Amino acid sequence: MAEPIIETSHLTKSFKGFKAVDDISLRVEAESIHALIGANGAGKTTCFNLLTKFLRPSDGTIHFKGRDITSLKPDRVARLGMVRSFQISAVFGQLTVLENVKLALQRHRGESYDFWSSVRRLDHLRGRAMELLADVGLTDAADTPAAELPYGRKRALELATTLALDPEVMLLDEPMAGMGTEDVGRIADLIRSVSRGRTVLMVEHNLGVVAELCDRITVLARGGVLVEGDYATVSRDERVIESYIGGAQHA
Amino acid sequence: MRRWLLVLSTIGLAALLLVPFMPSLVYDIFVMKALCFVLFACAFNLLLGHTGILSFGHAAFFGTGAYVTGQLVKEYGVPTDLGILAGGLVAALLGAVIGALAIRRSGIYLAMITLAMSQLVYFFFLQAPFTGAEDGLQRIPRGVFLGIIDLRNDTALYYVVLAIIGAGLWVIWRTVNSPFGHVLRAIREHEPRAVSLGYPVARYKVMVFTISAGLSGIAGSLKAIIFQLAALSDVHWHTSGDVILMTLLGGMNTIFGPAVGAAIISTLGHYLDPFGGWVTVITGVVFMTCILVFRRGVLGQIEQRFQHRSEPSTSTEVHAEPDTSNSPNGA
Amino acid sequence: MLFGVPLQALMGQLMLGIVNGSFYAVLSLGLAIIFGVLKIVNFAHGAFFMLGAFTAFLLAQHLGANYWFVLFLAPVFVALVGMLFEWLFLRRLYGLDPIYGLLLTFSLVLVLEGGFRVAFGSSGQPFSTPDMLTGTINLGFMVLPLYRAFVIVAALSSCLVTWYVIERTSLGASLRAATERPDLTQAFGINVPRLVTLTYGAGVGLAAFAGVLAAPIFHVNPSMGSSLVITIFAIVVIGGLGSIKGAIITGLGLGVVEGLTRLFYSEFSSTIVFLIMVLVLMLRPAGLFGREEG
Amino acid sequence: MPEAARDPIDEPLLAIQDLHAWYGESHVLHGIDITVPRGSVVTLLGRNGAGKSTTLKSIMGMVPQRRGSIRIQDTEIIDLPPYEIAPQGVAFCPEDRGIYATLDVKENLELPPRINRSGLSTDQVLDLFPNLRERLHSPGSKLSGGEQQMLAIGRILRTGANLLLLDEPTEGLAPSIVEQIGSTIARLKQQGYTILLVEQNLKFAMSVADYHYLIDHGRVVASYDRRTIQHHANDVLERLGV
Amino acid sequence: DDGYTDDVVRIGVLTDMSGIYSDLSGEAAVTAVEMAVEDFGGEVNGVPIEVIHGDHRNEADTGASRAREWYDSEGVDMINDLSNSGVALAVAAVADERERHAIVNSSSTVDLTNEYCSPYVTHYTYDAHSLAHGTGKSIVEDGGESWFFLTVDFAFGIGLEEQVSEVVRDAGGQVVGAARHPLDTSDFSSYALQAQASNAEIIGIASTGADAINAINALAEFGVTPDQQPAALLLWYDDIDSLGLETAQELLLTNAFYWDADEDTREFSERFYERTDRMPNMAHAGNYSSTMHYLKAIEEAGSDDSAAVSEAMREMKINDFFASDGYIRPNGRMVHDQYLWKVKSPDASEYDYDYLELVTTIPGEEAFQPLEESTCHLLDDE
Ligand SMILES: Nc1ncnc2c1ncn2[C@@H]1O[C@H](COP(=O)(O)OP(=O)(O)OP(=O)(O)O)[C@@H](O)[C@H]1O
Ligand SMILES: Nc1ncnc2c1ncn2[C@@H]1O[C@H](COP(=O)(O)OP(=O)(O)OP(=O)(O)O)[C@@H](O)[C@H]1O
Ligand SMILES: [Mg+2]
Ligand SMILES: [Mg+2]
Repeated sequence: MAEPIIETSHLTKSFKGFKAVDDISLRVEAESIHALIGANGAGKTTCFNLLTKFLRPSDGTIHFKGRDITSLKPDRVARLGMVRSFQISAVFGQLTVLENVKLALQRHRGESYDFWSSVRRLDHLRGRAMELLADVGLTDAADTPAAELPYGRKRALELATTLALDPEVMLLDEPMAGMGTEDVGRIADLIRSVSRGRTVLMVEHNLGVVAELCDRITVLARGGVLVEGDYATVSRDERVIESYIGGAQHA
Repeated sequence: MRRWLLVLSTIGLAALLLVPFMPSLVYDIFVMKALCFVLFACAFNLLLGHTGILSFGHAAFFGTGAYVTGQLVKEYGVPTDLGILAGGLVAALLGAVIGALAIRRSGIYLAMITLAMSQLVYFFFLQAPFTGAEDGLQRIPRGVFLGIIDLRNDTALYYVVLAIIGAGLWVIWRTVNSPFGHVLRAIREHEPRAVSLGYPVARYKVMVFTISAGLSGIAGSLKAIIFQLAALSDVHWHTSGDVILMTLLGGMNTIFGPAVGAAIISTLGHYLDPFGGWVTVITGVVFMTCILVFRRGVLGQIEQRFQHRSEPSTSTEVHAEPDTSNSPNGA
Repeated sequence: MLFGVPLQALMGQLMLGIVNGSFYAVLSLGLAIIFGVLKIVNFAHGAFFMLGAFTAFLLAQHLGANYWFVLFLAPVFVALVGMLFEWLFLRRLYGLDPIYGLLLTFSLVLVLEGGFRVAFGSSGQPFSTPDMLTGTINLGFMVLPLYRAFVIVAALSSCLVTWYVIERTSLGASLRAATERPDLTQAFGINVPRLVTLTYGAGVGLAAFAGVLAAPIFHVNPSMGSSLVITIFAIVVIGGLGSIKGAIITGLGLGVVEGLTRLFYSEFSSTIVFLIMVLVLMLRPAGLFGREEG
Repeated sequence: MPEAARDPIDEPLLAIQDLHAWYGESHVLHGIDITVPRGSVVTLLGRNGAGKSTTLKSIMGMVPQRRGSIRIQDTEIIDLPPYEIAPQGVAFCPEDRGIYATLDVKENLELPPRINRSGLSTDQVLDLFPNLRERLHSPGSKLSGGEQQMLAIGRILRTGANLLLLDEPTEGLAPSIVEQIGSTIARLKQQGYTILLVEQNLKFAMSVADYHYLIDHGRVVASYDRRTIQHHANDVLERLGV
Repeated sequence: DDGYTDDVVRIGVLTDMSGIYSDLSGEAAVTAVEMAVEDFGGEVNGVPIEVIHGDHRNEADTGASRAREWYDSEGVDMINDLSNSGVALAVAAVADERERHAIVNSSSTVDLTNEYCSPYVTHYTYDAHSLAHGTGKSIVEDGGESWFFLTVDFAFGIGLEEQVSEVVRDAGGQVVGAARHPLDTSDFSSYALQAQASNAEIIGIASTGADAINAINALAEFGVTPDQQPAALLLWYDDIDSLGLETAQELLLTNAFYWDADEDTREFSERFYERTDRMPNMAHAGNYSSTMHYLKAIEEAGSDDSAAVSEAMREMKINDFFASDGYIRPNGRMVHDQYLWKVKSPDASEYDYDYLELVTTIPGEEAFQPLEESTCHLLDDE
């Protein structure tokens, strides 16, 4: 088995005494697809916020590639190669779809502080950007302002933007939320194909998708880890059935 | 749309170039003053419109530019060109300092920090011995530009001012349409997403604060040279409020909308004299109407007309968290 | 002696600080409840303060109304004006960036102040202290005019009443509920838009009340409230946006601090509030009594 | 107790036709048709994000944009301002319970205005949920999840509404409390209340409801009564994504 | 007629039409100038006279810009009023550069006749020196020995405080302290207490408008007044209205004009009242008188040429209801008598606007800065 690329120990986050994340020790193995599931409010998003440093943990540590990142800034974590998406779609609405992707691509080049040079300087990024858009099926929308995309396609754009950074770890918060059935299939395929050589940690409510895609599943409940294992293990666990799936499964 | 804008701006530019030859139509000093505010408002909008930061203390930079240039040129005999440059630089430096403090907060808190800092700057200029308090720093010599152009000649001054303002606007246009400017837009559209893409947002904000303050300072410096005086009203918070109004009136989602707003407000002030004491009331009513009716600003509204002849409006308005108490019921 | 100032003088200045702070408390309380519910910086707060003083002046001068009657009627009248303004204009801006609300109320300042200047001139009007409240009381360390003592009592009672209504009555509970979650509160059948209108009315009514209180001691003139609003808003921010208690306590506290500054570095006395605000926001981002979010 | 309890069971108290709803540009409900007979308990089933909560929120006027028809006792309410919907006799208990953090328990309880005199008194509510009596003056934010849920349900019993919309009242609660809430619902039904319930827990839903609507992608994809759901339990589970 | 630009004599009244000084000058200032033109006959040497007006909004740049535009493209020959010293200085600079006339009637800065003097700028009604040497000097001479100042923290207030302090010291009095308050302070109670604690006999109030009124009110309210006497260094006739006689009684003020002083002032004031519904203050009277004098100078010079008019203005004496044997010095200072007034008690006031009684007349030569002290460069050649 591979080394853990993300490892947390006793990770805790409390909001005014309320523990949204409570003593979570999580190991995510490199080059795996790992799912976080759990009821609403279980602490999944909070967990993401902690890993990517958008929130400061109340307690516990986070290691990424063996390095302690507990006290880093969020943009630094992103530059180290751990990039997240958001539960509510996060695109740059007034930029075109293509510009959204180019914005991610340009970060790798040292030009982002140049306020004196023309954007045309970034034209060479177009090729790569169009490839990424093709991957998520957005080629035809390249010149549309992102705000005008339907919700599902925004999610796809967000994925393309994340991929543009070529991250080692992608944290996807409900990447298929708000998508139609057809899109769900395509995005699942995409996630599978891009996960080669990368690690994916995702939150997903749709257990069908989780069963199909994920190597490993962690079930959260009320801020803590309820069960962890592969789909077969998790789906048979009494507590999971009780609290998440609902007790009627075997009725 | 593009073509229309091009035609309009060509006409506008031609008109600006001809101003000194039409003294009976428009008065060049008035146009120069309006131009200073044009640059000031566009520089301010780098923050508000293009990065999504509301500064309520921009008069501090405008006034600092004016006082620094005035004092250097008047008391230390610094050449006018260097004086203007110095005004811009000192304002930029101040912008970097205030920006670095202010951007640690956001929204209304940020606005309040900038307001507070600008009040401290106001206090400094009120107390400083060289500013002449409410009498102002008077009789600043206009001097000679680049060693050859005698600025005491209004027409020469006009073209120098026009050139500098033009250059300033070009810098703004360039900044907005640069890789840097794209990152700013990203920050405005969705700051957490920009962070999650690995951009050190704070550094960008301080940089844009500095650029904006520097250009505002140059606008102030020019005003000091044109009128040969720097006054407390340049650093007063009313001026910070005015520049916000200009920007919103012209359209904060456009590059040159604030210029239109600045022109409108300057003109309004200039031509309402016949109404005597009623000017304040009339100005208030005009503002209210604009805010209620042209919420995108004049230029924003025009652009929208051209862009979406058939489609319904997309969300170019800035929306805060919706207050559902008054949201439309759909249907 | 303390810093070269006799203790007695210091006590006197503290007392005056409290008087001055009482005005701040009433004004910032009004501004704070408006901000809490409407999320709008009511830039016209100073103008409504002026309107209160002027209404009192007109009622007393031209209709010969009794002071106590005026103290009640002027704020009610101003509250109605405010509600009309909210109902006609301000509500069109809900859900937009708060800057539009700020600018709309700023425009209202121009209309009100300009209008009053045209109608009544820029120099002020005398407003005499009610007979019952002339005279002084000797506090030992100072002689306090009776009217100033009355200001403290009246201002603090109005703060207390407001605080009581908001924190202890069912109306206040609805208001707090509407502040916290307007959508859900409406779903319970509470008319939130009307509550918002009432809140605006109450907020500006408080400003007007302060104006009436101020009329006999400050000079009644159209610009009497013009630079007040930024100071008052700074107080609200220092106290913590959304905190009623914060607005009242900070208002009082700032009155005292300003008073002491007048003693030690008088020129700085109108600027010190901003220095304090910068310091507070750097150390406690949500203000002294504010709830920190996130 | 509501007079309406005596009326024939098949007369619809709530009728929704072709309901569409949007959040911004996201089209969430695509033509929902639901009928809730007077005196019955009806559940909405469906997996996460199917649009169940949105349906309830649309009834209450809490969704920014919607279209279609929603009738309560033959009154069209879709165009009413949100605060005039509750007085038609509806009360809503949201998914997140909607307890106000700045209000204490008593204030939370007494916040919703009474529609008529038939509601429970504060005392009766506290008798129903004795835990709350002890915490009467604690702020809403300090309650445990279970207590919050009790408060959220208790709160709407005071108003005298006879149509209750409950969004996942058992969500995140310990089994014992789930049972307690189940029996409360049963008792309310007996007393003549009409209940529209959103539920993910199928077992629980089957135990309390007369009718079930299965929602997927903002549409009603199936409906069952007490009997038919027994036969289709596995279908339903599949649809729920299990 | 070659002697007149545009064949018209155009006078611009540049004033505060909409701001805090709009009562002190404002629209009534325009009326005063118009009255002068009408009284003059509407034309001078057959050339029509025209009056226009503008609002400087108390912004020096707005004032300067308007002045330049008037001189450059609207053929304005003289600008009158100029309330607010920042505006006055800025416009004076423009006037000097453009070689056109400016007459300052309602601002006090002595810089106008010193560092920034010009042959084309006349400082007409009063200045900080006359205020200081009017009120200040008379009071010290009357035995008011120790002074405490409540000074607005602005160049105007500090300048006035310094001038009066000098007068006080020269006359053997002493200044025991000063408190400098920010502009637009509404609560003066703290300063009242400081003034009280100083035990000074005289409380010098070096501010104007709302600040001065609030200060006087606070002194009265805190019982400072009967024991210690306030001396308002720049109090306007209008301010008495705002204070009410009850509070204002016994106050001393130096004003160059009072409507009810004699037959001539009454005659003018009643005509003025009919048109404006208010009594004129010294600035309005100065507006009228200075316009008249300017027109007479044109008549005398036979042209509106600035230099010629300037010369005539400085040669001719001014004798009207406003001044007797007034004259303009080379540095632009109009020298005329100033008057120290005392506010009547409510009982002593017999009819509307009956507010003041004369205490002394301060001869112009004493009131204004001695010419040899002026740093005006125009004096160097002589
Ligand atoms: N900033 C915050 N302040 C207070 N409480 C918070 C905050 N953020 C999250 N919470 C609370 O923490 C808990 C966990 O929230 P989180 O967003 O992590 O849930 P989740 O598992 O992602 O749920 P969902 O499936 O609904 O997205 C919730 O009860 C939530 O209300
Ligand atoms: N405020 C909102 N803004 C945007 N989209 C929303 C909002 N609320 C819900 N949605 C979206 O609407 C869809 C339906 O949501 P809804 O809450 O009705 O689902 P649900 O069936 O109640 O699911 P759950 O079982 O998770 O409560 C989801 O895709 C969700 O992402
Ligand atoms: Mg989540
Ligand atoms: Mg739901």
